[in-house]
Amino acid sequence: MGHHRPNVTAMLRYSLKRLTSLLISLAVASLVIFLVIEVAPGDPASFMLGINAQPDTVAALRTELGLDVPKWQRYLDWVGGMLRGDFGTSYTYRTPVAGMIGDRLWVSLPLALFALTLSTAIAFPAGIYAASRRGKPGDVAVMGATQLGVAVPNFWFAMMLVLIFAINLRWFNAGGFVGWDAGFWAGIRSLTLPAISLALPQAAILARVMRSSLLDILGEDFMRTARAKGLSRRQALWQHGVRNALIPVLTIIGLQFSFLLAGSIIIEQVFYLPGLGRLVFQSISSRDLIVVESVVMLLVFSVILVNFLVDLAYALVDPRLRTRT
Amino acid sequence: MNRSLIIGIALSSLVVCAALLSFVWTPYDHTVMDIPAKLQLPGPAHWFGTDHFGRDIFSMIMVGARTSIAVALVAVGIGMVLGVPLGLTAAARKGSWLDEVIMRGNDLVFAFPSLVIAILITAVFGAGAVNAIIAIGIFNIPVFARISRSAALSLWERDFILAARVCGKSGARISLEHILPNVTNLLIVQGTIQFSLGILAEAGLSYVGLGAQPPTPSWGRMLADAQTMVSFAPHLALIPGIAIILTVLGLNLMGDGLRDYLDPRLRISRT
Amino acid sequence: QTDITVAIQLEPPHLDPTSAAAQAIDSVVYSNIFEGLTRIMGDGSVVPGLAESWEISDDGLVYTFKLRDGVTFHDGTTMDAEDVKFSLDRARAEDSVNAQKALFDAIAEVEVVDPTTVRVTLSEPNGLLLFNLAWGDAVIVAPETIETIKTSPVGTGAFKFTNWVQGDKIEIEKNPDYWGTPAALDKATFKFISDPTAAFAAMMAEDLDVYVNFPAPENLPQFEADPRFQVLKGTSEGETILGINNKQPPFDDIRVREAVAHAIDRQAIIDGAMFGYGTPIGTHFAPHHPAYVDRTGISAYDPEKSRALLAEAGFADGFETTLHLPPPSYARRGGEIIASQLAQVGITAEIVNVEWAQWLETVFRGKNFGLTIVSHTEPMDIGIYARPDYYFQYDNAAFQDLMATLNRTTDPDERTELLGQAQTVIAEDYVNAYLFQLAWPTVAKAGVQGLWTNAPTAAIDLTGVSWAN
Amino acid sequence: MSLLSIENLSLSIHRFDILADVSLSVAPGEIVAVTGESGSGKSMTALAVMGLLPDSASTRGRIDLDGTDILKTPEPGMCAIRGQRVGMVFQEPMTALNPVKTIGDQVAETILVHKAMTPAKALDRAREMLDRVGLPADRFPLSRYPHELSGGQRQRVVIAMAIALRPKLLIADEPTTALDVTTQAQILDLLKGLVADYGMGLLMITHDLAVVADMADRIVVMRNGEVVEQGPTADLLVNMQHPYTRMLFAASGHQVSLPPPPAPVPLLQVQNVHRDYRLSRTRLFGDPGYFRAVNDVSFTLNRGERLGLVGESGCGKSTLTRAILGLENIQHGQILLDGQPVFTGHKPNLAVRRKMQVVFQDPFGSFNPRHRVDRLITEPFHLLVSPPTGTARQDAIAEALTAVGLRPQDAQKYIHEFSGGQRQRIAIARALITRPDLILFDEAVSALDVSVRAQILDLMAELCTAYDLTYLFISHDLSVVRTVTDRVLVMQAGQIVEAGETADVFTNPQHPYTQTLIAAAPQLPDLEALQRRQSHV
Ligand SMILES: Nc1ncnc2c1ncn2[C@@H]1O[C@H](COP(=O)(O)OP(=O)(O)OP(=O)(O)O)[C@@H](O)[C@H]1O
Ligand SMILES: Nc1ncnc2c1ncn2[C@@H]1O[C@H](COP(=O)(O)OP(=O)(O)OP(=O)(O)O)[C@@H](O)[C@H]1O
Ligand SMILES: [Mg+2]
Ligand SMILES: [Mg+2]
Ligand code: NI
Repeated sequence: MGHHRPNVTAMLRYSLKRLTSLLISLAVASLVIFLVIEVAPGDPASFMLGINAQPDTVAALRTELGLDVPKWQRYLDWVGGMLRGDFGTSYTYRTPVAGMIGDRLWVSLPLALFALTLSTAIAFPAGIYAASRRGKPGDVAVMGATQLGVAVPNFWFAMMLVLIFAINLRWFNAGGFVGWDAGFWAGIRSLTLPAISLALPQAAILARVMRSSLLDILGEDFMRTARAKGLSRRQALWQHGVRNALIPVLTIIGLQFSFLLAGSIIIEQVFYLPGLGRLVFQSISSRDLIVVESVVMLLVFSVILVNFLVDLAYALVDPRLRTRT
Repeated sequence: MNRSLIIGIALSSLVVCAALLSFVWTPYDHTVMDIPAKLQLPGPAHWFGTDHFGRDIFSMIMVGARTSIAVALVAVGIGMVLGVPLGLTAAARKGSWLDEVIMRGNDLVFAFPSLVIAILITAVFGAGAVNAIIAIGIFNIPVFARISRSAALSLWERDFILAARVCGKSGARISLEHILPNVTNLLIVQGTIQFSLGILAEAGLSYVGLGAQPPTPSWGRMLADAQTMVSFAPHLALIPGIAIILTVLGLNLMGDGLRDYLDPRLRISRT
Repeated sequence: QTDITVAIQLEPPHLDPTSAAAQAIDSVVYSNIFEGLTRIMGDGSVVPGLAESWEISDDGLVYTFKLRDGVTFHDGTTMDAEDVKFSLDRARAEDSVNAQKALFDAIAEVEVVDPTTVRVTLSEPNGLLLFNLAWGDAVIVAPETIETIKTSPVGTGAFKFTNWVQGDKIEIEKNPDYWGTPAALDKATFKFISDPTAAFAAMMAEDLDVYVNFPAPENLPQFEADPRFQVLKGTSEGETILGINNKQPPFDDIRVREAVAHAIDRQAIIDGAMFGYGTPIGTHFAPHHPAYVDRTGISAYDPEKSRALLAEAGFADGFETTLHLPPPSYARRGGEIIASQLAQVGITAEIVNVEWAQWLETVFRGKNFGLTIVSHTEPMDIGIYARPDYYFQYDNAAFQDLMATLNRTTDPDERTELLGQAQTVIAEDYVNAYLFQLAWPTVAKAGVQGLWTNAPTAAIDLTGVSWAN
Repeated sequence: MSLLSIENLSLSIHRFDILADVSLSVAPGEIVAVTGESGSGKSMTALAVMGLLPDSASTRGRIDLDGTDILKTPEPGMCAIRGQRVGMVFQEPMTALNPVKTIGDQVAETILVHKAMTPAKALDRAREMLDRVGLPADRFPLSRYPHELSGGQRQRVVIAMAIALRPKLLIADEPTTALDVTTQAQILDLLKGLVADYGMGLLMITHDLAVVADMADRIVVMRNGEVVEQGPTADLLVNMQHPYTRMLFAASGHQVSLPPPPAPVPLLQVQNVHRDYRLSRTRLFGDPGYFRAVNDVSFTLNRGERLGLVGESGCGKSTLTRAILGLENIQHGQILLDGQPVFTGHKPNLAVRRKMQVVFQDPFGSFNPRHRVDRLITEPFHLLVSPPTGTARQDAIAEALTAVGLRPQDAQKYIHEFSGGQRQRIAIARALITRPDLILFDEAVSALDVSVRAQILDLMAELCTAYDLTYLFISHDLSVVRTVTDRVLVMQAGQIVEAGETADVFTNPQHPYTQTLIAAAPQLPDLEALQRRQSHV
């Protein structure tokens, strides 16, 4: 071997390669989204004007909204606009889509992060604990709980949380978002139940992955080496096991992100949170095509981006990937 | 046989039996409404009580099992039938443009959260069980493609595949003859897991109104209907919820059990 | 307490009542922010608004409005005849995007006589003109602020728009320079909560003061039983009907339509879908209207008769059709019940749940449906039966003549008589199956007073609302 | 006074007896080698000393390490002993290191975990140890990750870790089995040097008798969990008492005699072959670059000739095999079998393929576990225009199985029902069934125990007589190549550096690489000479 380039360039090269495929994916995704949504029946203009509107009024509105230009041109305008950071103007709201998405992001993003943090905060210790007690009552209990957690539909869990903590105990709001203006903690409070209902099923999956990947690692030769050095089981587990076990867990976190988004769309529905998920539902029912397209694009982008970041994170966790070309 | 497998099979077959039985018998006709008898608590007349239209919940749960199973099963079928050949092809042509195209296509589909796929499909074709199946099915394709590709790739490294190539067999033939049989265990296990995820997904889609349409009962829609009534009739939400949990639990236990049961490492140590 | 938080189901797409059909716009802005020449009161009566008074020529073709003096828009500019002309001309212009452009069809010309006088000339007499001008779609807007009306509306009302947090709330505050009786409240916030569970919980948690048109009737008994709350059981202008495609076989046969009507048990629907809230109707007319005639007897629940009629029409074994259901729960729940009731007489109605946009496209515009459920919330809209191209495609020349006469008639008694006839004609033709008048339940904290009980329009008029101490 | 003494150690796992009454001892500065065939319990003995037995193991007897009874010491006590008083080196250097930690950290960890020094001092000591095992600071900074090292280098790191605290006892379990001969020689020298320098006791486990004879002061021979014989090396070699010991040594030096090759008629011609592997792109649109695994290789294999190919791991032997088999395209040159090119694009030319078969190294991975033996060995029939069916097929199967020493009834079994040696016989049966002109053996006996290996070598010799085999025998094991080939090629880094008659090359290597290779290969002592000398004394 004679190729020990500095890690930075290797990292960069690795990122660049992933970045190209990311861009291609995004381009294809935008085309798919646009085509599907344009094919969907329903016209924003007639939706806005309701059942008493006259045909010429609808036509006038279509012109005003710019809906009568050819589809391919609308597509190019849309994509071109997005590249410049301009997502266009909502048909129904008549405000810039970017602004609407921005507002919603302030709900969806904190929710996703909150849920992700919560689920990792629960899953990691639980998984590590179970792995270190393999086969003992502690392990059996944790695994039983995760088995149950995986089986619980998050929206049902959300309903139960609402029933118990919002309706009966009145500790939390049953839904809605107070807005960050109301203060950080008030905002967190209104995201707590949604985040819990998203996080727990997620945590169950992660805990299982954490445990099994740790168990795999425990069987590795280097764990035996570590023990031969005089590390106790616990020391070996923490100092050599956890970081190695993180690699498959990261993959799962990346893959699960798409589930998390799908889940949060439903959960936003349950808790009536003004997030991106609701925006999709709302704009699809009002045929606010450009909003639907942009939000779906954003969701897809975020999944692709997260997986990209996960790939980069691998390289941080696993030095082998930094030099692998 | 291990404990997970036994419990899993027991739970799953309970659900399957209920679904099958519903074709010939349910305590009540699940479509008949008896509005004066609405919102009854579980009791001797109606074992699981009645819903807001006075329908018998026990019967609806039985028929709902049918919907859940049908949707999830067909969706897994779609995922397998399309995903596995794609994955095997990609593995057989590893590194080629075909592999690249298949895998990038997979990533692309994967980038669409299942619910978004469902929303897009229903926006075009309308809500319904068939479209829910398609949405979940599409989501399953990359799952199976990925898992079969990675399993196949490690098999392609094995000497017995090299031996088959030495014997002049084509990639397609090797995939069919040598790769496929050796990934079936994995596919069965993954299939069980996807099946349980399918049941959850179906419930989620029905809950937001994108799944099976009335009068076909669906556990997810029962939950959606129950949502405003949990405060005074919690059984409406509890019963379908528990049905979903037990089914998914059963399938997951079965999947785990099967994995242990079919794991070649464990089997070799037994022989 | 001088502020109030009012929740409604839907968030308005924007705040220009003159360029969209969304009821939510009227809910927020009508009479609070924007006013018209005339205005509708909580009891449905039409009273002077920005027009202090008016004169009608004897032939009923010329209306001369005398505007109130000293009315200013929230930006401080005065409201004068030019603004009125601008508003009306804008609404009826060629490229107008007014959702209710038909309201202005009769108007031939609008002239400014002097700053406080406007003359409106009609091409033919119209008995409903004053009522039409009271609609939210006919409010007076200022030309200078028309560009930004959708996001920061400037009107003449007792409240000024202050803030809109999209996805969450709109805030308005008292207009100190209001020309009329100033509002009792200093500040009002509109919240948008369409999810019934969230609505229930938010109300119970007392985060809201008022919820207008509460979405889940099943929860109302809990509020009624709670001394902290009052429930106003109002009715809306929404005639909820089972729309029938009169041109699509077999519904082109009146016997089939009659069979459908007799197959339906209205009370079961009201109990099952609306938990008892709603008034059965037998024709397309609001029961609280003075001209209402009860025609429910014509289509009483009688499955036997229904089956007989079907047999007579050649459908002894029933037939299959579609039932398109838009999102509101009256439609979705009602549809399930109706499908099951129709099944009892042998009609298989396949439920197709659709979004509003799809409903407009397939049902309303495409007329590609058998049955549908929808609540017609526009007030006094029996006139739609005179439009043969309307989605249920009822084409009856006699009825159309009747409506033409009605439009020209300005005498109240005569109008009542004509309306009565019209109601009977459509009931006897079984154009649609008439289900119930949609309830308009409002849940409020016990101390809130001055709310409208009924909803002659979708407006939530807060000008008269105050807290009892 | 001994450092380690194991007395009557018995061990069972889940009621399976693994060890029975094992007794042995190691004195300070002494090298004790434990040998015996696979599964005889060598590793278990070592793990018992480390106190790292599986949880389900139950033990009887006594293990005394420098006055401490290991079997009675509780876990925390053992943690203090491991690494401090006894170090251990394992077989697989590729996996024995944590891939995500630097080698410096890993070596220092041994010191830190015993709180023997401050972190800074520990790193200094780690540096010192790495220097000592031959990883100098300029080329191997502490910040290296394991994946940046070769196998031999990693094994040095593992050794550095084991000796960081100068333990009194070092246990090495097959420390060189996974390494090249040249590297093996270096590691063995290193271990010997450490024993001498530090006065450690070394308990070394190996199945390679040549290594044993070369290194050990004392030898312990194990079989089925029992010690069958032990004694000082010289004594034991001369007076082997137990038949098993004798068999083991006999099998290790097993020689076969091949029938003389016929007159040279070229069968396989390899001419100036290059095989390049494409590397991943370094820049987005740049030239990806290539790695040349086979570099300008030419040779001719005559009909009836047995040709050997030796070279250390990674030199390109398997790559060349795949190219000859026509499985991969080559970038330059040509490979002709009977005058026909072996690679014909995507669609294999069956007419050429029919003339070749191959036997692979791993007896476990060479067969589809889901097929029965009959189906497995008849797979080459795919190459035939009209494969035999019915009884003809049965007969062919029976004949092939009989030829390799199995019974025709075995055709109905699955592969997991056979031992490693039997599997390799089945692999040969598969290669023989179509009577190919050429068979390639890619490390065909490397994974087998010495005794089994001896049987397979015998089988090959027999088949040469019976079927006039022509083969290319690829191996890194010089002693094996020496006995089953007529001619040999020596490969280094993709190039053939030397070719010639096997006997000539081994006795009189020309190329320096060949010379090091042969010098590094451990030699079994000439037992007869030893015995003669002993009896003369
Ligand atoms: N974890 C375990 N559980 C049960 N049996 C085991 C376990 N590990 C090893 N064995 C059995 O113990 C016996 C001795 O194994 P050991 O690893 O000591 O053999 P070895 O002499 O080191 O062989 P090799 O040369 O192949 O390394 C074998 O029969 C093996 O199958
Ligand atoms: N697919 C591949 N892509 C890139 N490089 C490869 C590939 N396969 C093998 N190599 C490299 O080619 C060289 C020769 O490999 P080959 O497998 O032929 O070695 P070998 O002599 O058979 O070694 P061993 O004795 O370990 O089997 C090695 O350096 C290896 O890393
Ligand atoms: Mg061993
Ligand atoms: Mg090789
Ligand atoms: Ni290098």
